Amino acid sequence: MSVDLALIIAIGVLVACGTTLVLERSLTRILVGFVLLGNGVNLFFIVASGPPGAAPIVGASDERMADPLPQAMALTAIVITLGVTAFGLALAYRTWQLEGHDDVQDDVEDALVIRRAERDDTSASFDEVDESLPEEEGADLPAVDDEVTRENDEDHESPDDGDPR
Amino acid sequence: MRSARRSVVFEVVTRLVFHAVIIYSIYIMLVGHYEPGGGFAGGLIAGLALMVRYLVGGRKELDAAAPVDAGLVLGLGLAVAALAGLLPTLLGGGVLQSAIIDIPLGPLGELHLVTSVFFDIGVYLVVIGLALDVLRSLGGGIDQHVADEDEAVGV
Amino acid sequence: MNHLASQLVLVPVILPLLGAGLCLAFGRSARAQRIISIVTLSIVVVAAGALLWRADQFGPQAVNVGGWPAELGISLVADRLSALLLVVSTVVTLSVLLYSFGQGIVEFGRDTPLSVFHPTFLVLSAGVSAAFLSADLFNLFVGFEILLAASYVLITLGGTEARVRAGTIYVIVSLISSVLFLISIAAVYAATGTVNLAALPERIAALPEPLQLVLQLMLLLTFSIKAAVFPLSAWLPDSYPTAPAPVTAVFAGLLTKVGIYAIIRVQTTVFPDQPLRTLLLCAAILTMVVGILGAVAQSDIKRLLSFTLVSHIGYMLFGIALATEAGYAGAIFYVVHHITVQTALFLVAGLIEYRTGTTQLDRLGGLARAAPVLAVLFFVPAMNLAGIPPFSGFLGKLALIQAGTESGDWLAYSGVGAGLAVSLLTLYAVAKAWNRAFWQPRDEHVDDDVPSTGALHPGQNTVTEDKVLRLPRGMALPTLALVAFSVALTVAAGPLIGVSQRAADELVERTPYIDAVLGDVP
Amino acid sequence: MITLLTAHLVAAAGAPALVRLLDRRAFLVLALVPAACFAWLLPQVVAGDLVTQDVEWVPGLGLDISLRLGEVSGPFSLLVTGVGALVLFYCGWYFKPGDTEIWRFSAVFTAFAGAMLGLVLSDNVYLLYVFWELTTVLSYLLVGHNPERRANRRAAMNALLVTTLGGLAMLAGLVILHLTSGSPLLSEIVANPPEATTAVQVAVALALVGAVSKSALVPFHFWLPGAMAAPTPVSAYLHAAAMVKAGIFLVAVLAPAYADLAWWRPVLVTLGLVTMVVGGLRALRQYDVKLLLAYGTVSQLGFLTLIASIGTRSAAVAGLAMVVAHALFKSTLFLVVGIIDRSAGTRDLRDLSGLWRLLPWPFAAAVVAGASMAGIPPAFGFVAKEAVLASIEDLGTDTGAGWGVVALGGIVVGTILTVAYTARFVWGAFATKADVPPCDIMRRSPWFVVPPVILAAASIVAGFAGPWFTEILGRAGEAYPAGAHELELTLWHGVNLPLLLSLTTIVLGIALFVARRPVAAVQHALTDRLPMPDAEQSYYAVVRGVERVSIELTGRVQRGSLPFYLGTIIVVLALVPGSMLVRAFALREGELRLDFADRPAQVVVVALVVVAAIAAVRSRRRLRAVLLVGVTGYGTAMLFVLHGAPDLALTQVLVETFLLVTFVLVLRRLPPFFSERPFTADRWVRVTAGVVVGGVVAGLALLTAASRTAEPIGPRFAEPAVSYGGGYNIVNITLVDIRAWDTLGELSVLVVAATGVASLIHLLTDRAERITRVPADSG
Repeated sequence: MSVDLALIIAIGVLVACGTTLVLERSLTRILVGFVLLGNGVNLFFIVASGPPGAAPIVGASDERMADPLPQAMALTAIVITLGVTAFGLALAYRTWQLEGHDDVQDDVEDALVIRRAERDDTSASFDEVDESLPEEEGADLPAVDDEVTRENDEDHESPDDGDPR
Repeated sequence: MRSARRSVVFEVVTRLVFHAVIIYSIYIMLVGHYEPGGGFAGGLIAGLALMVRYLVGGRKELDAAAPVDAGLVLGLGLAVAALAGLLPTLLGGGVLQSAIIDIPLGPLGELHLVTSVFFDIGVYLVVIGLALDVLRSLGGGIDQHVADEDEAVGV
Repeated sequence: MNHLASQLVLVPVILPLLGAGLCLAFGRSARAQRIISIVTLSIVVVAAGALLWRADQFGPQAVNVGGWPAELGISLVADRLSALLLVVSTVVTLSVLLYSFGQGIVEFGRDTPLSVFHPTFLVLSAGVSAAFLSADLFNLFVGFEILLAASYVLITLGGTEARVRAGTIYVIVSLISSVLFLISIAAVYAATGTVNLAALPERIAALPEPLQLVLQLMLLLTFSIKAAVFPLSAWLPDSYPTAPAPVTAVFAGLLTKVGIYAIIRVQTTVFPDQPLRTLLLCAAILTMVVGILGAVAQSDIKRLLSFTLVSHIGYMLFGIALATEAGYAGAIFYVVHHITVQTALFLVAGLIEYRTGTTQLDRLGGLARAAPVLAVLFFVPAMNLAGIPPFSGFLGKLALIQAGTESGDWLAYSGVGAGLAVSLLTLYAVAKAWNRAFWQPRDEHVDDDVPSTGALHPGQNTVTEDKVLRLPRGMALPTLALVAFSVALTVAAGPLIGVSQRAADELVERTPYIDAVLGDVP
Repeated sequence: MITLLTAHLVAAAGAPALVRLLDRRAFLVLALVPAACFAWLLPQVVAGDLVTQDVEWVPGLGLDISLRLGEVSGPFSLLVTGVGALVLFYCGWYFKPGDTEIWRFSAVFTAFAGAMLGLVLSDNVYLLYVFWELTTVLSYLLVGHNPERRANRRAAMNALLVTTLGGLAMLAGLVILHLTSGSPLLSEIVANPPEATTAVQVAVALALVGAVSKSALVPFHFWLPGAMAAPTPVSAYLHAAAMVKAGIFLVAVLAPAYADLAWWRPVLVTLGLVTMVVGGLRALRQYDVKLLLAYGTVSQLGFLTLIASIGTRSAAVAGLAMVVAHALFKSTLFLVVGIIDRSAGTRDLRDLSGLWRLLPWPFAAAVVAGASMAGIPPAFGFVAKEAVLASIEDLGTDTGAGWGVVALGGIVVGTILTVAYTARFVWGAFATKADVPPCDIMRRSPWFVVPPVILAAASIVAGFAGPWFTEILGRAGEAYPAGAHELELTLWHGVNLPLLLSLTTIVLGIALFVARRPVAAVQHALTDRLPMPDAEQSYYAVVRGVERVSIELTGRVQRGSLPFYLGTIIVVLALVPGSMLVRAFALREGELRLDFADRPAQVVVVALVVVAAIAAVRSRRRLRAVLLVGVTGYGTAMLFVLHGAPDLALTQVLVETFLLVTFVLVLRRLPPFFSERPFTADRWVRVTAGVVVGGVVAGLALLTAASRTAEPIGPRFAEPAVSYGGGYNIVNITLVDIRAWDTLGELSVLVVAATGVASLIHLLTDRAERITRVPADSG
């Protein structure tokens, strides 16, 4: 079927502008972008409905009617967009209320991991290997290490068995 | 909205027009089966009417226009729509199945009733509920926050 | 009676919606809301069970909404796959609801408007069910929107700074994925003139091959964002952990699985030739590996669990990517297992948080001695998640490994290898958490220059010495029930794998589903 | 047999309650479970009955409960239950009364015993794996019994990771074996082994990785000494009868089918020998007598694996005999160490002195068990070792393999070390040392000593019961071709090579012990000069490497930034469907039929929309941006009208107005301008991304709309909308009837969104907080 180039251009521009705005930090801007995207998508549905025609009302006109299904779908999409945009605005307001601006912030926990990566560190829950390993004869072991050796035994009931000698 | 900025004339006019608009919105809802309109359009018109009332007169005016809880309207709307779907099932039809009933009204002709209109009523209610909720929150709620802050700063 | 039985398919969607409406209308009475929610979800669980039985016995159960013939109107179809997922998801939802009551005494009474939670939660449940039952792309979109809208509200419940921040990321990413979904649907309708899943295969096949691929890729992209497939997964671990425990639990259990379900459904029904096998396998392997390495890097239990969630999405995708009957069966079983165990783990994390005030590993310690019940509740599902036999996680892994080995090409073998390695790393990650939170004494000095998040929010999360000694029964019992349910999956694994395999049969065969959608159901 | 396993499970489940009731004496009750199993198994194993049992579990995966009491599993199951019963009995005195941790320990330990029994009885490969991993996890809990110590936690983690790693490799191998042979039953796989294709060889190799890691062979040996962080009864059981024997069991089971693979013997014999020597050398350097024994176990495991892998009839029998001997003497020795620890309060041999006089019965038991370990007659260890030497001597004639000499030489070296560390153990634990004051000891109940004495007595009795063992263990050899000699387990073979070798090792071993100071000096000097690759250090390096990789990778992909995540989506969109779209355009046949400017009104509206959209992007004022978006919305509505969609247009206008007001309601509180941040350098990146996405979507619209061939279903709505839906406005009929299900969903979205808005604004708790932060803002 033939395609209406004007509509295609409108779709392209609306989606492009919407995307550009959505990539911003300010939540209201993102929402503005989202509305633009929504308009672009609705036009896509119009393109999908084929060539223009009369309003799909039976008996209103003798011309060929436009395809009603994409219209119904677009209508549903419009209303859903309305609902979520309203919610998004509430979110923007709340962000402003909490932080004094409406910019979307970066995640703090991720920032911690990134800092660890920059410091060539391991995760916080990783135990670095320490010296509390079973020691072997032959090394000149000071008495302190001797105690470390005994760290390995299971006898937790008598913590004061440090130096029986 | 500070009271000083209210325009009394505008307020009176909106009050007068308000009811007409609401009736028109119901008409739009009911006419949906035949002409452009339906529950969404009707509900949105009613919602916009409420918006105008709020913009003109603030929270109090809104409460006067719709002295109901938004949650109740929303909940009822959803419940009506869901029941409109469920009832036909219990009556032996399919879910959300509609029936066409022609009720003879004697000399007035007959009422051509399509049961899906009940579903449309649910839609209408939900949209109004949404408008109310948005106005109460983003409108009245924020007004309240502003008032609180003024108070706090004033102290 | 038979008429009503045939309408069973509707119950999991319409009943919660009705319940949500009533909850809102009677928002003043917390008690009424509770009763409505419990009754509704309990009926739904029973209905889902009956549906599974019927779908397994008599084939896919279909209803044409409003009595409109198939291609014009909307059909709801529950085949074995849908019904199985319905059963698991509703059981999980019900448990989480009960858990939230238990927590409600503590948290919701103070922090969050209770009248929001119940209706939203019910709508979420309806949305999940609606997505599982849709036989139509646009209807699937609506199902997604229902559950997403509900999830937006739930994830920002209480409106604290952390939740708003995390919720914003979640909301915006989801909005974009919804836009992409709409674009895909418009494109599909533009090219084929229908959105009915059963009518699509034929019409798609008539299109030029590159265009088919474009459409398939668009849909896959959309679903992959929702299912958190690498590289589209990074939003998940940032957003889930901050929500209240029951919310995180139900999100982790269900939401990504709906994405997985959509991938399975669309791949098997609409695009039965698998030209994207290589791409999907690579994505699956990457998701597994990157996800689990993320988990290893974390120092907070909830975040750690969120990363394992991403990683294990890779397992499911692996089964799907293999595109064999065994692969689908493995993926289906894994979905069932994972919904249960991941939810259970998040509930346990909630218990830990309740007990100690934090889920930061470096602030926890000594819980094995201090709270032995909690230790058992954590250990069993944690080992299950790591695929330690005899738990269901092992069985799911085994099914996938067998499927991969049967496929027998090098990419499938790599997938098997990655799956095994990821299993080990999962074990490592949860064992680290166990070591820290349950074994290591709390006062053991930790020498660490990088501050924890706890330090970023002074005053928050401070651990008071054994603030509460007993776990509230209302929270512990539902958790216990869910853990028991996950163990029951092991015991009943024989029949369950059987159903999964029959479900996979049905998917590969395709005709039962398509006939059910298009057939003239009264 | 399933009853036996269930009994263990039930006992484990009931153990905590039992402990609450009886305190530590609960172990005596628990010991009855393995004891009863032993009693049930003994007659059947002696009679050589083949008992099998099958219960369906997950047939879809080939995982069923198939148990088989056969030639190899028989002796193993007796060891598991017999030693298990005695160790549990011993626990009844080992722990202190009122110990608050034993409720957990008792449950885990009983379950561990049950898992071990299940492992040796499993015939199904997956069931084997199930029990295999169960022992791993349970041993993790046992090793971490006292988790307050960092080293203990690490030991537990090492045991868990290393054995699970091996286990997973094994699982992969077992899956391949199952799928290639078509049967999940070990007995059938071994009876009809699948042809040794590459896949099968890889499978066998993978399975062996599992065995090697579980049995703590080089390079995985380091986890075992650490595992002695567990309470002594666990060590006794784990080192003697359970867990580590699992690997040897697996090797013994697979050997009949695969011992003739070209790499099997070289690899396993080498690993066994290296392990034997490394373990022996390390054992010689320990002060802690428990650690000494632990390294001794490593050494012995190398020995056992070696002999189990040989795969000749005589070696199989000798190997089993050695397993039995090892179980008896090693459990005795560990139990004795426990007694020493509990009586003297230390296990350091530099602190122990004169115990032989104070603890005569443990001393006697240790001497007997030590004799068995060192291969001194008449203990059973001697009998078994003679048999091993004889079977390896025969290796050349039985298989023609040239590995006999190497193995024999290695074993001799290993055995010399064994004799030396045995002597060190007995001397260290019991001798009166001149420079150490005699220990004070705490008297313990005589019952405490009973289990080791029974086990030591068994070592002696077994030494004289060679013929009987020959018969029972000999059945396992029947799977192999007969060798050069029929093997016989006996104390006296006459003077032959094995006897001479035995005598040599004993003499040299004692010499090594006597010269322990110079030997230690040499050892120390050598380890300093020759930097040996240290398996444990490599393992830690790997773990740390994983940590580092995970941090680096996560730091890269998990940026925590919303634009980054959206950017990722856009990149994927452009790369995957986008590139395919370009291809689709390139491969398109025929011409695109484009209508352009056929209706001037449309062109004007589109131009308006385009200008408004671009201006909205450029706007820095919030309100202006919103108004401009409103313009695009109204423009879109006009396009709807022009396209024949009045309903859509009506709704669009209303919604747009509604949204505008809503935006304004919120914007009145926000600053009038957007923050500066978006106008920095990466603005062009955003614009580029926008243009790319716009291009992809427009291209998609163009291509899909131009490619339609089938008739759309929408136009078919008209007739039924009137006849069945009862209305004329088809769009509305679609919304409330044909697709009312969608609309119902849409309603719930609205409802939820509305509640969400309310919940974010009308918060209950933050009022106070809000008020306090305002002055700071305004000031």
